[in-house]
Amino acid sequence: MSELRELYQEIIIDHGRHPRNFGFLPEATCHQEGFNPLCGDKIILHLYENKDVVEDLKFEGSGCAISIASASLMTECLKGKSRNEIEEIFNLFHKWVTMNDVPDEFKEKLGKLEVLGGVREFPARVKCATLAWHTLKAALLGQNLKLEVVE
Amino acid sequence: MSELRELYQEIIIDHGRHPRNFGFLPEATCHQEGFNPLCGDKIILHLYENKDVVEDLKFEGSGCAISIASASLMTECLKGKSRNEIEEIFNLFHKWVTMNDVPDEFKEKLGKLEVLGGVREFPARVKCATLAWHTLKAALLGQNLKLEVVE
Amino acid sequence: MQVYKKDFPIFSQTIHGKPLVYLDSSSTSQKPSCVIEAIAHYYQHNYANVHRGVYELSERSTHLYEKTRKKVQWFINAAHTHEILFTRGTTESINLVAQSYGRTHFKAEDEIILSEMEHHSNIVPWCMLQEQLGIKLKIIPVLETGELDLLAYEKLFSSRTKMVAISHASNVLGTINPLKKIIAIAHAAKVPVLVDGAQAFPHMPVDMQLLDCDFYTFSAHKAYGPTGIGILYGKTALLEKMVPYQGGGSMIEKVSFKKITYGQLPYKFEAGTPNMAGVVGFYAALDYLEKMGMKAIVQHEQELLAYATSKLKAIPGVRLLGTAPDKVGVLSFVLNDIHPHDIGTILDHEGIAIRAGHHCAMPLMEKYQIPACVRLSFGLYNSREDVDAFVAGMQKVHEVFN
Amino acid sequence: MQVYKKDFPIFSQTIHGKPLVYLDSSSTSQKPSCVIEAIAHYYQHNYANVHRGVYELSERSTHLYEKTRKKVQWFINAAHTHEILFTRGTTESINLVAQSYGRTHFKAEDEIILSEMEHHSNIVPWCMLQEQLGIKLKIIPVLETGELDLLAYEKLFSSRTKMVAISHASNVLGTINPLKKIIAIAHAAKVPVLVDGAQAFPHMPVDMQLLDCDFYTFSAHKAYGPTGIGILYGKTALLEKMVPYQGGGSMIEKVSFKKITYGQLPYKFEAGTPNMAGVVGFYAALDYLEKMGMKAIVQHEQELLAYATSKLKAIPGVRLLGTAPDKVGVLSFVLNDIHPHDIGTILDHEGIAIRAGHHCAMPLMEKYQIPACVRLSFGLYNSREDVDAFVAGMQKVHEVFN
Ligand SMILES: Cc1ncc(COP(=O)(O)O)c(C=O)c1O
Ligand SMILES: Cc1ncc(COP(=O)(O)O)c(C=O)c1O
Repeated sequence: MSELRELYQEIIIDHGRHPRNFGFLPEATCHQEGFNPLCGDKIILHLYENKDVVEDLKFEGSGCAISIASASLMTECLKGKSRNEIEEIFNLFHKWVTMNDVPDEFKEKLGKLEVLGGVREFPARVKCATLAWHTLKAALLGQNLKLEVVE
Repeated sequence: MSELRELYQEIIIDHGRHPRNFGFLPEATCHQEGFNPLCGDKIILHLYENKDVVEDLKFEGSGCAISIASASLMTECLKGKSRNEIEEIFNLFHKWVTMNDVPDEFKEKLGKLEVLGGVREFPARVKCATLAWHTLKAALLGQNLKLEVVE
Repeated sequence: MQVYKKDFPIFSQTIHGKPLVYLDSSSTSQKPSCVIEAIAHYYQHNYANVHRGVYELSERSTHLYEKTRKKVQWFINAAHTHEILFTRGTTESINLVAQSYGRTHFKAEDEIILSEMEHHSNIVPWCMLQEQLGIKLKIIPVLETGELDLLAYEKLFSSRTKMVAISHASNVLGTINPLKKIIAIAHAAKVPVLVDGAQAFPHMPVDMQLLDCDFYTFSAHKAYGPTGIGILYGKTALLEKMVPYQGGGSMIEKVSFKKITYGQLPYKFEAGTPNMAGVVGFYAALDYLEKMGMKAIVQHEQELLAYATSKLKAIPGVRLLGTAPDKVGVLSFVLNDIHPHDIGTILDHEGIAIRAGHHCAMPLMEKYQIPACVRLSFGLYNSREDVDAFVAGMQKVHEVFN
Repeated sequence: MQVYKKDFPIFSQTIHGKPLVYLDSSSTSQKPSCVIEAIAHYYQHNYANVHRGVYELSERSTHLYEKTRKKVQWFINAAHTHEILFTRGTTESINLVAQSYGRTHFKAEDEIILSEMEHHSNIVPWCMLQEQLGIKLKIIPVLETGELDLLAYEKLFSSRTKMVAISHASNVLGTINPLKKIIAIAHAAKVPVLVDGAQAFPHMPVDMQLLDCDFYTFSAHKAYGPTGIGILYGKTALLEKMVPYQGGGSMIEKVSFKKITYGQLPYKFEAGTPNMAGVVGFYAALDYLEKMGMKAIVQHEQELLAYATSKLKAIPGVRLLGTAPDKVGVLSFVLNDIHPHDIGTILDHEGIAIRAGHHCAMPLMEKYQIPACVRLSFGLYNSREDVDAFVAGMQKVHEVFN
């Protein structure tokens, strides 16, 4: 049961049940929807950007514990970050959840987000962990289009 | 080579090369086309019927030695026969070329047509041997429609 | 019945160290050895293209291919072998009818009756006609129990109704629809009926003469047969009036650039080289079903369904979707605030394969106001032990989330 | 090269007491053991539905399925994996393009350029559009040698030309068409090109970047792979603008009765449960081709072609159809007044499988004013001994008919 415990860590179950930054953001400069048509998970991201800094972000949607916790942790962690910082974290995070043998320093840089590394052993769930992140990327690229994530 | 010799008896090769009653019949009361779309064999049957008796019949078309010989032998054998007689011969012939263990008396009744029994061992060629016959049947049933034979 | 499992090689493995418990047969069924061997044997000994060669291998191939058609005819009691068409699966069969029958028989404002419980395969092809031709869809609502609202159904008919397309059994609710009644009502209004039998075929006797539907379709891969093969049954009179769906080899009579004349049934609808190995393998599956006996299969699966239903109901927080009295072995549910995917992952870790998601039935999810649900579904190889393993797995779910 | 035969179990049998000499690979190819075993292994160990399950077997299945897509991409050097669509075969691929691209991009009086040497699969789908939309077909004539008349081709273009659909190699004449030139001419007129590669794929390197065609299609069953699987390659820009061909599961994003939004490439074009075992088996075939090496295969088949051509020409009364300098291993001929079917039957009796008929190319038969012809065609398992057996068989034909 250890891999499973690794995946469903307490903090994930907590964020999955009680997502932070959940809700609408009236002053948002961008709204982006992300959807996984294979499982129906859906995230709507609202973000308020000011001079390349994401000053606030919130999300709505429905999905499994992993995708909701990932969105919740992401919003917590990226609030107040600049585009450059976000890009770096995005890349770190993506490697962290998809690749084995990532250097230990990643862990430090990722902080709380580190708990999502458990999906590595569950390839079918990686797309849950990354849905919010791909949605964010689409938002920042200003595509503002319907985004489907099917890894 | 014996089955093959049984199939390609001299009389079949002869009729295949020099079909009897080949050509158009201006006074025909019925023209019927038969076609095998899988191999492209085609028979057009012209027949002159008078009071239920097929007084004359001719055919045109192209096909393998078996289908042409069968058409040729059929025209020879049925000329002057009544509908009832033709039906009997049709049924005998069909059994003769498709079934094993047909009684010996069939052979006598079929006369020259007997040589076509060799196709029995060549299921793929049965439709060649019966193309003219099915065309005839369609003609007599007065359907006068396009006929495809795919057994 | 436990002995069935031995016929299916997939069960000789463990998943995450646990014996495989496969509870996703509605999605696709596992294959008995005889099917796997029939495919291999065909390729090893009798393989060639069908309908076209004058040589021995091609004759054998053609014989095996057409023998399956006869067997299907016998199995579903169709009147003629030429009423049995080979397609890729249920999805293609329904698209074929929608396009080939629909495009010539429907016009703008015509109406098609579907139900709220249809699988996307029996929704999207009609929606595409909605866009292409401007037809309208009328939807039979589903009652809270998962049964169709037949009173509402009768009221959907109008002079513009041109087709009823309805599933024999629901892939989410399990409900077996009262087809005889549904078809009689449609026929009284002179409307033909297409039945999506994907969830019915290997789980109950299916008889075209008894049902009297106009089209019936199912997939071999859900019936212990190979992938890439489905059946479309159609009544001769309707099939003859339909234009071909795809053009190519073997479906033609004569071809020139100016004019094509099409071949006879069933070839008119089988363009190109067919999935011959799939057809040959399906014969073995039908043979297997015949040997096991439809009556025994139904009894076994119904017993399992009853057992699993009582067990599932006893789990706290479970909300069962679909409680019709007449069901196939399909059980869908949601559990408190725990998402179906999380349940799926935890059960998988116990070697238990169930499906989590919308099950290609989004309108039904909408109706029940849920984004997804968990589904377990039975094949003839399942046993009470599988249900017990599932119940134990649900206990793990509980542990992880509490 | 003789050793190849050992990889193909079908050759361990005799036909009518003679060793099997299979000379009908253009129609369909035999399968190496590795392909047959890959299919069996998949069903025995890794079988489940793709794209949908959260459980182990479904993940493995999805992995094997998508791995094949990548392998095909690599094999034909496509720019993206999502440009590789799985279909039932060449016939379905062409129908897909005709309907899905054609119906939205063509209108009455628009023109499509085909050639006189096309297989029915690349004629009938366009003829169906002729009837449905009122488009016109323009035909590139074939010269006496079996080559396309390229001068005539250039003159067929007009401002209404909307597509060129042309075979890479002819299934009757063997001619390899000068695609680079044909495509350049079409592209200069801003006309997209569909290539029917059914006879080319396993017999020569096929490179999408070099060819720069817009659509390319072939069948797995002609390339040592399973039945019921084909590939449609399409450039992203074109595929994205196309409407789905069939509707059903997995090709959608969201479904309600009012509105459907479709999924991304390639899933948009893969409705319903695919022929997963076919896809998995095709991987093994590609692997086998890779191991044998395309260069060695081409060399072997070209040597055989040269050998067989000289032998065939030496037979009195033989008229060879197709004498282009650049050919695949396909040889068609007629013999005096002896009908191809009779030749086929006699050769079969010697264990030799050749094809006799119109080869789904009636317009070409028309051109040569023959009702049918005999064709022999090579796979990598053929040898000089096979050709010798064929020549000896032709001697028997002579004996029977003289
Ligand atoms: C040139 C050509 N195109 C298309 C086809 C059709 O292929 P399939 O029957 O696999 O769809 C063939 C095969 O006979 C062919 O030779
Ligand atoms: C009720 C129903 N209809 C249609 C289908 C589609 O079948 P296939 O994917 O084999 O085409 C399914 C299978 O998921 C189904 O359950």
